Amino acid sequence: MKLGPFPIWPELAAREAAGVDLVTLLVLAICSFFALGVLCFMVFFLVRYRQGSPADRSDPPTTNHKLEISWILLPTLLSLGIFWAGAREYARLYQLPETTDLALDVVGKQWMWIVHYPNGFKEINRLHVPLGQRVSLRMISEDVIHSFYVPDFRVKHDVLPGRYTYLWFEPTQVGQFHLFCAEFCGTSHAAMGGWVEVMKPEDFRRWQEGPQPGDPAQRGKLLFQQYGCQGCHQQGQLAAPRLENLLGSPVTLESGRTVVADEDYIRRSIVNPNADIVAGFQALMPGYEGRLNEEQILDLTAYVRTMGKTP
Amino acid sequence: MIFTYWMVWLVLMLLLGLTVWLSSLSLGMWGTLLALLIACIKALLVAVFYMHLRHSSGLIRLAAGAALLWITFLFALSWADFLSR
Amino acid sequence: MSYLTGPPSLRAWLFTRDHKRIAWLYLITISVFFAIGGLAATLMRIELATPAGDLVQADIYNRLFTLHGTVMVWLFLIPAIPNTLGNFLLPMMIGARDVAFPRLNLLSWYVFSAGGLLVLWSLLAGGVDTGWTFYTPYSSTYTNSHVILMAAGIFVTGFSSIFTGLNFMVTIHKMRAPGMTWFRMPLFCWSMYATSLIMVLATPVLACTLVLIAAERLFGVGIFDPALGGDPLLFQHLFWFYSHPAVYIMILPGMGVISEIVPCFAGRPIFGYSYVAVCSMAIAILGFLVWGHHMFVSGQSIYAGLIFSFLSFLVSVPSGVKVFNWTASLYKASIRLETPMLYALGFVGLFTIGGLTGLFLATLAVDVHLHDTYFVVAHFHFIMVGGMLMAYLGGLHFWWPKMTGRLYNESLGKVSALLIFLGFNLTFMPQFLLGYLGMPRRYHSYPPEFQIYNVLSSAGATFLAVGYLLPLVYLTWSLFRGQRAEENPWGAHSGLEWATASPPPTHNFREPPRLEGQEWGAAPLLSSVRL
Amino acid sequence: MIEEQFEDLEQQQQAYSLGMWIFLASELMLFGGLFLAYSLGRFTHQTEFAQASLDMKRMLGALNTAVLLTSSTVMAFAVDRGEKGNWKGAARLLLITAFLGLVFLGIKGYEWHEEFLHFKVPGPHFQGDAGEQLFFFFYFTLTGLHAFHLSLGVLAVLTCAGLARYRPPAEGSPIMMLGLYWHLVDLLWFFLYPLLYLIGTRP
Repeated sequence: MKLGPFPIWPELAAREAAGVDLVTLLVLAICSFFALGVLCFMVFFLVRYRQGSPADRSDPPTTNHKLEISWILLPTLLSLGIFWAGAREYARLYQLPETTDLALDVVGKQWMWIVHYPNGFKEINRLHVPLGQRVSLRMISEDVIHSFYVPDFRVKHDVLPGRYTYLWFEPTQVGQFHLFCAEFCGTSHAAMGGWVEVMKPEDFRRWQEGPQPGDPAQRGKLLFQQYGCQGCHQQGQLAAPRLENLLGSPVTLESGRTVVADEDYIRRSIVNPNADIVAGFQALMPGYEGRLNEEQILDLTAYVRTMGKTP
Repeated sequence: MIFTYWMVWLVLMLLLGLTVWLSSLSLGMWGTLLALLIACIKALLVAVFYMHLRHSSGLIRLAAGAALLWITFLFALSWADFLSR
Repeated sequence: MSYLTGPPSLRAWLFTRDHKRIAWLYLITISVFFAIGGLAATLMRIELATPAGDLVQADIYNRLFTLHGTVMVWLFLIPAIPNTLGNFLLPMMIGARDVAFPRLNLLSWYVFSAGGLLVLWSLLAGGVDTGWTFYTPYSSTYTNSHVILMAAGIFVTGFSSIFTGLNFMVTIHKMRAPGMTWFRMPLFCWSMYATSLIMVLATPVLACTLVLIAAERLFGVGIFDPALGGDPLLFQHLFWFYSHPAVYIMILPGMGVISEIVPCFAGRPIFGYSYVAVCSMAIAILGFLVWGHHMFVSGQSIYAGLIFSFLSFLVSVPSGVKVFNWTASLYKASIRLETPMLYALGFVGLFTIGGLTGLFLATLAVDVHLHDTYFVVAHFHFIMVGGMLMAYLGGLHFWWPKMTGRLYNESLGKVSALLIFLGFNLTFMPQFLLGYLGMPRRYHSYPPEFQIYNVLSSAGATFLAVGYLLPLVYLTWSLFRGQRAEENPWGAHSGLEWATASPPPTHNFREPPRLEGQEWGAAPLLSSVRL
Repeated sequence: MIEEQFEDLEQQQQAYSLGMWIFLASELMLFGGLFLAYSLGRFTHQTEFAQASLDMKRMLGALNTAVLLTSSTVMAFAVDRGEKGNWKGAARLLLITAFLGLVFLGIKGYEWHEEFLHFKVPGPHFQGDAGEQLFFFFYFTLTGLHAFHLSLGVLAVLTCAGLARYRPPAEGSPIMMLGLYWHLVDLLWFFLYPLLYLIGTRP
């Protein structure tokens, strides 16, 4: 919701969101009552009893047990009411329902989210989910604590190393919604985010059943993202050589040799990267021998060929 | 005074012997609890007799008890989490 | 012969055992740290004026907010009121010549400074990028910044806290003047006692937590890192067992200051004295039972979450009672809006908002959404800056004539109080909205739809910065050129400190004070003092 | 001798005694945090802790407990003498106390040396699995922290004994403070001993 240039309320894009907002509004109402009450009394007293005003000041009371007891009891009772409302909603948010329509596995690592679908699809920093269906997440971290947070769904849960945590939601609005990492996790914490894309169920089915993209370069791009290659091979990153316009250009190696980066060089650099270290870089990249099949390497090479060329 | 101190010493030594003997039995978790219970009794004896808690003011007793109460806070609420995850 | 006109050499100051001089040593030290922490905040606010991370890189930004948090929490907020105003006033308020252990008091300052230097060293060595919370396993295994050095600094600083707390507790128990019963003590002393209790019982747990982090980093022992067989939530339990009560170390002294300023400028005794006094103790004790509300989304068990949420609501009540009593103290009053009173009223308003927004975070379901967002940042800045810092400045202005024997420029004082109040609101109000919209904290770049509030916030921070610089200028000026202050320049009617000269003599009173007559609350205290 | 901030001797003594007790409470919290970490570690690695504890020299530990609690008893007598104004006697007993403390530290040092030779010090050269390493970490930290306190105690006792011979302290209050501290160190060991030495049962 926006008011002029000011956004004032996040989208209500999941079924739980309304419940949470309702509790928020309840707390807001109670808090406003007290805040405004204190403010009104303060302003009233400040005006009426300012120094030199003609108000009656005889015998100012210094203690009143009835008053004290009542302003101890009233807030206590009200806050217990809030506690109860919040606790009920919390139990609903954090207890997985008996059945869910889509169960995803989420792995957090510095600094990306990897999402596994039941049908074997894998996505990075993006979740495709169907509208109006219950989605459950089983989450774990590979390194430090992260926190899976979708503000428009009002859901958040820390993602711990060494132990699964769970979260569920039921999207009620088609569109793209921010996914954030909410627990500080290191240098690129702010970049560890992405989108949750809510699709109509039929669109989701099409997306899920449809073939993986037919273009080899497209498939290669997906692999590139899945394996986190862009973590190092990306603009602004200093850890690994740039890949833009690489194919066909000469490369100086650490050994002083110069080779032309042909397709065989690309393949060699994927399966056994330490064989040809580029001058000025360190042997950081793991070898992918046995982890990628030849088809996938072909797809990756096709993608590398397109890099740096405007489509 | 001399008698009391030596008696306390004797009881402490006997309790030490008891602890060592108990540890040679296979009591599992109960063994640990018993050992801790005995340690508590020993600590209490030292505090009451050697540290003069017996003759101390209420304030001093409060200070001595406070830390125990606060350690209880720490353990009770932390374990409330560890045990119910 | 005042305490200031004693031996003026540097040696005499550095080896002084006079609580009033030690207060000055602390005042100067924490002002330096405040400036360092404030500088870091300024850089962060400039960076956040635009969505992209353009002024500094992510790594630098992470080091900035860690520096800001660490320095402000441990090197400014925690010692701010207890070690400056508390040190200066507490013995005087209870009619004592000094604290119970003056040498320990001085040692506390040396230890504090040594810890502070270690923290600065870690900054110069390249800084730390874990946030002031040092969450594991990031801090213990993954980061390659100077965690151990900074942890060592905080560890050392902790001893100064313990020494001060111990000293104050013994002082209050054993050093009160004849007739100074517990319920005759100024409310500031009650709040100091409650604060000291937390310092003594919570700080050691922080010390052992820091040792455990260092051990995991140095030896690879699996205490917190699951990859080594540890439990990361154990760290959070230990850390917040200290750090939540530490929040009350920061705010309770502020409440004490306000409880002195309000009745003075209202020209009447405080309303509900005994309730305010007892609430300080209630906050100190209940405050130890609520640390788990920092962990509602951390993977803590749901049942533990329920317990901690319930207890968190209970601890909010005594704070509320205090606010009600301060407000009621304005009834049938004769209110003068001098600078300290402006700060005090600002405190009451901002603390009310800060406290009430805490209820949102104590509410389990709402906290799931708000945890680790800017809402939390806004909430605790309302308490720490809107509450504690306002109280500190208010107290500094209130007791400045007593500490220095000089009066500051009243109109400049009022201007800067208003500037700070407005700047503060402009800085932190928008952050509540940012938080509910979902902007996570500790982000050095953010989606463009959040920019408008960030711009407002950065603009407010500018006013705030000017507001903090002004008092530095006119208070320093007043040291040399200010008008001489008399014994009781504000016409205060409570607190023995007003019954001695400004600035006070070395042993505070020419003759030990003696109190007679009715208990507090019924009659203004000063009328019962026999000097 | 009354320090200038106090009105009379009684106030001074009460202040010191209360201060000492608050300090001891603070010390207990320090160990309390470590005990919490220990308890969770032991809960998660029960068998490893039991296994690792079998490497401890049980009888040396028992002997050390006996030495320490005897030293505490002697200290209690020393405090008693001090309060009665018998400085010479108090100083003699303090020397015995310090001697027993040193015996404890000697035995402890021998144990540490043995464990060091058997690669039981946590770190890259540790021999054993993660749980055992955790146990030995707690063992070295807790006994190390304890020994550190004890060493400070020995130093303070020796200083006090030396001073008491030449310049009688006021009404025995320093000896009393020292006694409280010494007893606390003793009392902590009562817990460390079963928690570190007596976990597993020998076959």
